Amino acid sequence: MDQFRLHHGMDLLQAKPYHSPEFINFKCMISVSDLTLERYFEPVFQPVSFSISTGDLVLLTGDNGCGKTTLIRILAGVLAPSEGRIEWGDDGMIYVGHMLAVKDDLTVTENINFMRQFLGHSETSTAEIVERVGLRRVCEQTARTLSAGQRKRCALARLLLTDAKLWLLDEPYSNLDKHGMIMLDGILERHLRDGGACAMATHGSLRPEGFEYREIGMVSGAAS
Amino acid sequence: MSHTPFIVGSYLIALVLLGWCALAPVLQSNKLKRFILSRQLFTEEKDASDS
Amino acid sequence: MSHRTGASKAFLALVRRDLLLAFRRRSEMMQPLLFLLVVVSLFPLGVGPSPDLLGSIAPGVIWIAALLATVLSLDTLFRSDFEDGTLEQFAISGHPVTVIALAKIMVHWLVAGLPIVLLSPLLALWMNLPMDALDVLVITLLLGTPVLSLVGSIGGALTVSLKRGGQLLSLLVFPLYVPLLIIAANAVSAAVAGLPYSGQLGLMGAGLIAALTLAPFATAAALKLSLE
Amino acid sequence: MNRFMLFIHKTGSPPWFYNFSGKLLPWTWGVFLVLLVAGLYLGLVKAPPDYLQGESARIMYIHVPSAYMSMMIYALMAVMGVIGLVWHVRMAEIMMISSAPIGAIFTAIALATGSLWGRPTWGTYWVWDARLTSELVLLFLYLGVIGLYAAYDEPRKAARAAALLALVGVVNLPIIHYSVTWWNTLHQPPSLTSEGSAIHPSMLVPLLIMVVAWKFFYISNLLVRTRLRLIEQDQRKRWVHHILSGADR
Repeated sequence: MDQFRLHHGMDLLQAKPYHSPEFINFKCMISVSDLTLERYFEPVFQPVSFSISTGDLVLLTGDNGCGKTTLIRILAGVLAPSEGRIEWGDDGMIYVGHMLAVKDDLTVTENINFMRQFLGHSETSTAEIVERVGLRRVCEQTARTLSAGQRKRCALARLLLTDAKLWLLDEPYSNLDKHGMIMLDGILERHLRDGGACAMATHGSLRPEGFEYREIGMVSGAAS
Repeated sequence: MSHTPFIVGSYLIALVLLGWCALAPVLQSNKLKRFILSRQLFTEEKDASDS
Repeated sequence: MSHRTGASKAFLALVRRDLLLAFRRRSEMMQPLLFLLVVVSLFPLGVGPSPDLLGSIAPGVIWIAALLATVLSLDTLFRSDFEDGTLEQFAISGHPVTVIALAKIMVHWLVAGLPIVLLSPLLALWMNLPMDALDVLVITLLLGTPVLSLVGSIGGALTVSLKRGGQLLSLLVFPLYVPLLIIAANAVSAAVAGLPYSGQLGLMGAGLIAALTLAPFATAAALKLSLE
Repeated sequence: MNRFMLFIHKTGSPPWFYNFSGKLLPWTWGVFLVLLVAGLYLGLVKAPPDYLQGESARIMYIHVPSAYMSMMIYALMAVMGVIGLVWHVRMAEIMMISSAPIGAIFTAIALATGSLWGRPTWGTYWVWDARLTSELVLLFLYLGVIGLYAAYDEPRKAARAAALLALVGVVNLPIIHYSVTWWNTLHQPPSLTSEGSAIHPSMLVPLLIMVVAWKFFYISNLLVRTRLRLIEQDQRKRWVHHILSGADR
């Protein structure tokens, strides 16, 4: 299990902006130092320190039970860490986790329309978003009748709804078919190019293709 | 109607409840300590036999 | 947090969505009301149909039935949103969780509290409550059912992450309902006896305002806790 | 950090608290026993029977302190809960949840002795008297807090949920008490055993002694239960092994 390779200091030197020539405001969106969480008085994962800035794609890797999902939920602000410090930038965050937040009784369009009014505003119309995530054929069906992959796409549609700069994704590629993965690569690539950043928890082979990314290996707490 | 049974009864109930309230944690902590010590010895023997 | 719309727009969007969800599951929405009718109709079977006996216990019975019906529907207040992750999205959305809690409570009152008020004339008829006291009964229910939802939502939020939170919820919430039940039932029986009841109604109004201002904060704290 | 703050900071560390309370316990139990014997002797033997109710008033020396303790412990529980909720002080959380069963037991004693006291004076074991009814509601409040703590499996989260419920409960406690008292005056003439009547000093002294004795019982039992939870929660930590292998108290 490779310990995380980049120390806080080195990380700033290495973080070269994404391949687009220059960024107006290269700023740090989230910075984390010696972060850990105790559950049943045992650390869930070894303390981690890193920071995510404009254009970064950070992969949180590690085998099951090493606290990837817990860390992502801490970054999203749902969980409070037991030790360590975390600072958020002022631009927004959006989180897509295992629980997809898609209501079974609403149709795809209703789900997206509700999230639009609730989370933020975006110029792209709902029809266009539905088209981008490839749910046009089923957009009037209630979410209960959708497959797992389609429900994941409906949840990922949330990413296009707001101009939040930091994406927190927990194993986004799971349940997606080939086209789904290509679609996700596309919107991720466009997001990073527009000065966004993304922290992604992933395990095994389901990773973004052809992206520069920094990897943070997570070690479960009990391994100490 | 003499009141003594009620007086004795209420003091008895108070005694029993307070006694149980005081005793329960002591018994439980002894049981817990024995369990921790036994597990501790078990792990020590295992480490000794492993190394 | 994320660039977001105003809290009031989110409040209205949430209320509209929840009302839509409630009407999509009308059968589930009807259950507490049927339960109310069943509970009240059991009393004449239990204590005998003599009109004056029923009339004397009518205020208490109707109010206790309203209490039980509200508690029955409290468990589903946050549970469906908790289980499919929408509650998590609300907490991250940057909108104050109190606003979200208030929206859920308002929808719960519209769906579960208001119908109790609308059904109360039928209940009064069954329990042979004198008709001149009906208006006081409706007023007390109008003032009281929001408090049932507000205070009950604290218990609902505390037990939302528990698998079998339902039974525990009633144990948590009933002691908190004791003052409301005492004052409301007494107001109606005072009206039946022709005594002045304005004091009791004043107290209930004060209780409603207190619950409206304090309960959402406790519910928000409980929701944030349950999400961890 | 001045000495006082240092002391407060040290109470936070489990091993220090375990040893400190260990040294304290014999003293608190000792004082409790001395006060108990003194109170019982004065109350049961020396004090004259009540002119109105005769001998049965002697139950007062158990009923009144227990009722007082049940209210005081709930208020203390809410205070510890706030400290635990706001500053995440683990020790406050543990002491809060450890005092809940003690409070529930005092409430049960108050209810039992109250109903036994009622039999000779009112002729029935249970009368919906204002005090007994609010004690009963208080018992449900306690059971709610204990039940909620038991329902959560992660101890820190359970303590904070129970603290929140205790806080909501303590806000409602006076409202419940006054509404029950007001309700009682509507339906019944004021009961005989109202404490308002001036108590003869020879009966007041044992009463006060018993109240202080119950306080020391609460403190000692709270320390015992807190130490138990500390060991239970930190059983994998080194300081527990060190203490247990050292086989002291």
